[in-house]
Amino acid sequence: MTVPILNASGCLDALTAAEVAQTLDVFVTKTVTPLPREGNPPPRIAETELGMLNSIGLQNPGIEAFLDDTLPRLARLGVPLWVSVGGFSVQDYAQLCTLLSGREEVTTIELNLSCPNVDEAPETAAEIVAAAREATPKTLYAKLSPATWDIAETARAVADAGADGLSLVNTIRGLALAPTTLEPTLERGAGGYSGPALRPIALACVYACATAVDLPIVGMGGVSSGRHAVALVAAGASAVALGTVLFAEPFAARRVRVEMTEAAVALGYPSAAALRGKAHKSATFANLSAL
Amino acid sequence: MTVPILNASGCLDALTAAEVAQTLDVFVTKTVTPLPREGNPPPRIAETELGMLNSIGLQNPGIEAFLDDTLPRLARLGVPLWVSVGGFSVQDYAQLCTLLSGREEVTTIELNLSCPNVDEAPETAAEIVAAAREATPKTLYAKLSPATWDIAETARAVADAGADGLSLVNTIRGLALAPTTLEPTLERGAGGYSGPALRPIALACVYACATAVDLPIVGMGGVSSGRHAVALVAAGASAVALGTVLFAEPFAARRVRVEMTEAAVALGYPSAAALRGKAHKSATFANLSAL
Amino acid sequence: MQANEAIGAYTLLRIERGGLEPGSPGQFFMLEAPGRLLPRPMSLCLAPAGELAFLVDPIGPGTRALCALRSGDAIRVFGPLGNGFDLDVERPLLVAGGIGVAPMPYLAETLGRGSALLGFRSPRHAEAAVLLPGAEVVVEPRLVTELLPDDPGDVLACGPEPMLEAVRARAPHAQLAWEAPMACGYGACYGCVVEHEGRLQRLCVAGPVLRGGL
Amino acid sequence: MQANEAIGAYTLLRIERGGLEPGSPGQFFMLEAPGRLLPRPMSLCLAPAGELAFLVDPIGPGTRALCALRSGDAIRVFGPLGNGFDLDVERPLLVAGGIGVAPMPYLAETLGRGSALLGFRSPRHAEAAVLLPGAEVVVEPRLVTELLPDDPGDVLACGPEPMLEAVRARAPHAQLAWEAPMACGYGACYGCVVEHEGRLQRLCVAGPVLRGGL
Ligand SMILES: Cc1cc2nc3c(=O)[nH]c(=O)nc-3n(C[C@H](O)[C@H](O)[C@H](O)COP(=O)(O)OP(=O)(O)OC[C@H]3O[C@@H](n4cnc5c(N)ncnc54)[C@H](O)[C@@H]3O)c2cc1C
Ligand SMILES: Cc1cc2nc3c(=O)[nH]c(=O)nc-3n(C[C@H](O)[C@H](O)[C@H](O)COP(=O)(O)OP(=O)(O)OC[C@H]3O[C@@H](n4cnc5c(N)ncnc54)[C@H](O)[C@@H]3O)c2cc1C
Ligand SMILES: Cc1cc2nc3c(=O)[nH]c(=O)nc-3n(C[C@H](O)[C@H](O)[C@H](O)COP(=O)(O)O)c2cc1C
Ligand SMILES: Cc1cc2nc3c(=O)[nH]c(=O)nc-3n(C[C@H](O)[C@H](O)[C@H](O)COP(=O)(O)O)c2cc1C
Ligand code: FES
Ligand code: FES
Repeated sequence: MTVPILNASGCLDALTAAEVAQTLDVFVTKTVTPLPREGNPPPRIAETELGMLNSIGLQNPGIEAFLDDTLPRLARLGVPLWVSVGGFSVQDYAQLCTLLSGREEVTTIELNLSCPNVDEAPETAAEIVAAAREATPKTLYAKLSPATWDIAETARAVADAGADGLSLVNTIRGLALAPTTLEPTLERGAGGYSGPALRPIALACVYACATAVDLPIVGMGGVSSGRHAVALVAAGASAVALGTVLFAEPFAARRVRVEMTEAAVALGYPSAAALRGKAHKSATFANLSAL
Repeated sequence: MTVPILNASGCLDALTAAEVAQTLDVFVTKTVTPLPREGNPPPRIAETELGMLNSIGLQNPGIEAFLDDTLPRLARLGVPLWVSVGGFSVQDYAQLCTLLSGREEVTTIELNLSCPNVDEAPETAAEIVAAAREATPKTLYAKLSPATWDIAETARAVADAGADGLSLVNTIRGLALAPTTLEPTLERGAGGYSGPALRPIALACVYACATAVDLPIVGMGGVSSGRHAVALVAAGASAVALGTVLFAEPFAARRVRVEMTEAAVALGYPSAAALRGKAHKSATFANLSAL
Repeated sequence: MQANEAIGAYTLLRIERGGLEPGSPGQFFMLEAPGRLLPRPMSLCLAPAGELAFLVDPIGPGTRALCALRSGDAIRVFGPLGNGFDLDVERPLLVAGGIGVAPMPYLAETLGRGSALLGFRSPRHAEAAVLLPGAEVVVEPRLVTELLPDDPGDVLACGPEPMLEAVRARAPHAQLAWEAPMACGYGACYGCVVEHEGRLQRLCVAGPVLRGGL
Repeated sequence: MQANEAIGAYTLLRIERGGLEPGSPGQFFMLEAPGRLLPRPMSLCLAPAGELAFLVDPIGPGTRALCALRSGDAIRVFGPLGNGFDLDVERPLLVAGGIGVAPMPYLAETLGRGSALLGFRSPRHAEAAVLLPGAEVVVEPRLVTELLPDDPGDVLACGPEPMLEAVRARAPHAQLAWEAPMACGYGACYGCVVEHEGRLQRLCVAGPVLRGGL
């Protein structure tokens, strides 16, 4: 049993970096929406002292071009594929799931319920998951935002609505100002804050959700070493995803995979998977679902 | 016109550090609750790589002892006093506000609507503010959490309910594990994450709320230099509060005050107050309320 | 890191090549900037045997950290990336403004011919012209575009946006090397988009050298 | 920073006194740990003219950063803080385990009399006994509490919690210097609470020296 390493959605394009994608156990696409999107105007990335901000705004070719053109090319990579989908209403999500259902190249659909850079669907996360559940028999992961008072409550609601797993966490809204002009460094103002600063927040979310629901969790947020990955696994994740670190180090997955095992062995466990949930005192934490 | 510097609630006890309190323009008490509280079991503070976690859990003597014993002693410091109050129901907040109304030592009541370390009142922030508004004629600041999808919405709701100002932001939930045991570093598990990592999150909240409502804002979250303070002011704050930095540098307010003016002058403004709101493009941002 | 050498206001960063290919002129590398989260894009300036050399203008925290590197320090380098200049040209004319001079030495060397026009904002910056012997050099207030002949031939240019716009006005078919903030340099982040041919495209994948421009 | 000097497994950090008072034995200072957000509490070990000296056990990132300081480096120091030992005692006996030796040299010097018992976990740690000439020293597996006489007199002790508990069992009126994680050291954060006299109290304000203990 191993701890799979994925990329975080939106942090890798396998078509411009096939070799990088092939270092992963699963490739997750950037979020696809029903219609093509150009995204937000640039500048839409900026470094901060302890993380980065982005306001990409889900630039993507739309589901039609994705199914016709992108997906067949992704399938040739030989890496299991997860497709991240996003929309602006329950209908959008249901439609996307229906269209993806017939495509055997796709193993899992990740519902992006948490992009801080676009308008949100008016429905709750649970309503969207329920509609997606109706629309597809495929494995469904719900990707949640850390920007919520009680993420465990949302986790329970999406579990009840039929989610098969959780992806935790998306970015949280942040802002930086240029030191000389005092204008926001991103054209759009605020953006999604990712990277090292997010790590304790992500860890708290994984820890809380692992207690609340019995679903597999992909943990992410600031992971750049095996020790970070192991912490997420100990908090309850069964897989980890790499986001921002891939920009600085495209082949980081190879290093993190080795370091994760080394860290586990140094702590007296046979593998990283063996320490899953160990941050929890409760003994009821033995029966954990795998990815 | 200057930009007042406050301490962040819970980050200074003026009775054990009168000289430190006297470097501030306003002293804000630790949150007081109706009944005495011992707080959470230790350890309840831990450093992380980019911030700190606390799970104090509102340790305080309760409103009765506070009014009889603490408040008269605080009044002798000669620093304007804000009292932070917290509770577990609308009634708690209303009662606290009623009891404080008669005390002329108190200039402002800060409603702590956002402590991540205790159970939350079941009512919404707006309901609590409305009840507090009924209970007291004193100036009411609502202290909000960054752990919310749309803080501008909450800001509008509390403004409509009668808040006179906003304190932004409280800590956000975070977790760290001890490297060798993989156990949470805090006895309680998760805690409130504060310090440098919080800065872009706080800035985004201030920026969003300044656009949404016409209320004075006390900005806080990771401020440790004049440049950080100036950024909050440019985003829309009319005052700034120092929290975590006071642990490392008790007299930081003196330095930050000087640096704030220096930074403003270097940017071509006569004072820090003069650059309030300058991060906003909109011209409608001219009429800003002062503290 | 082999060595850091000041050239006027800029710094020439010489790095051991290791297993990296130099790529073609106009391509770039992502260089780890010590202490920063994200790497910084740098055009290859020179490719001496066993080395890659970059010319860096210290304008912010990342470039300053690169200029502060010392011999023996190790940094992560990734590349070559993007699309360089099309070298199949008849009458090449190299035009650069400021740090836009960076890709020109390697470009001139690879082409083996062609003349060059360089513009700088100060005499100290203009010292970088030593990297391109024989180039015609102007310093502000004179602008490099003033040197463009009426029939400029095949222009290959790099420099700040206003300069590139001015070049394009005079030479509509010029090959222009643009800049945009980049987090990854290899198509992963969608951060570096520019409007090109009527839509937002990733400069690191579609460029940085574009014909016709933004 | 004046100098850093290894004493067995520990490091003696000597700092220019500047305007700071040394305070009384058992009081502590908050020392900036370079690169860390929060300062670290350290008992004053020695107070040579114009200096403050601290004995540091490098057990984690903050203490390691302190031990890595070099002569000329500047750090922020705040104190003296807390309540030290009550020096109005008849027959003082100093008892320390491990890094608990830190406050003892200054305490012994101030008292001007009394004997001392020290326990360490290894001969290398025991080298710190040079700071307290004449002390009786044991190394694990022997424990310092084994050296306690039947009528120990006025015990003033510092060391790990189990040691302090054992001392208290033998000498219920001992003055014990406890430890807790501290963010501020001056009552601001409420992070350092211990249960004392039946309620959670801030150790930095109520202690670190307590009579009777936790
Ligand atoms: C494909 C490509 C190739 C490049 N090649 C080189 C090269 O060979 N040599 C080199 O020195 N630089 C080159 N650059 C530019 C270089 O990458 C940036 O200057 C660098 O990333 C800035 O990082 P920083 O942290 O120093 O400053 P930042 O903090 O990123 O920027 C500091 C300030 O300067 C502004 N700024 C950013 N870029 C520029 C710029 N180019 N000119 C003026 N102001 C700017 C920012 O808006 C900000 O206000 C290249 C860029 C691209 C996209
Ligand atoms: C009033 C007071 C006075 C002190 N005086 C001294 C002194 O003179 N000299 C000195 O070296 N230390 C002293 N300490 C202890 C010192 O403050 C801590 O060791 C230090 O804060 C640890 O910081 P760190 O970053 O190195 O390790 P951390 O990361 O804080 O801790 C590393 C690991 O060690 C554990 N740990 C923490 N403290 C201790 C400890 N004391 N013993 C064993 N394990 C621990 C932690 O739980 C963690 O697992 C004093 C503490 C207090 C409260
Ligand atoms: C540039 C960028 C683009 C992103 N795009 C998406 C996206 O399209 N869909 C999505 O679900 N998350 C997106 N994310 C969020 C990441 O998948 C991930 O949740 C987040 O960055 C936290 O992980 P990290 O700190 O390792 O980057 C994006 C993040 C970044 C930095
Ligand atoms: C140890 C500690 C205790 C706190 N206690 C309170 C409190 O009682 N009431 C409150 O409203 N906020 C409390 N806070 C939050 C701070 O007031 C402030 O909102 C937060 O720490 C962000 O600012 P900073 O990053 O400058 O610390 C506490 C923060 C810390 C670190
Ligand atoms: S820099 Fe990341 S896509 Fe171009
Ligand atoms: S260390 Fe902050 S209150 Fe004691």
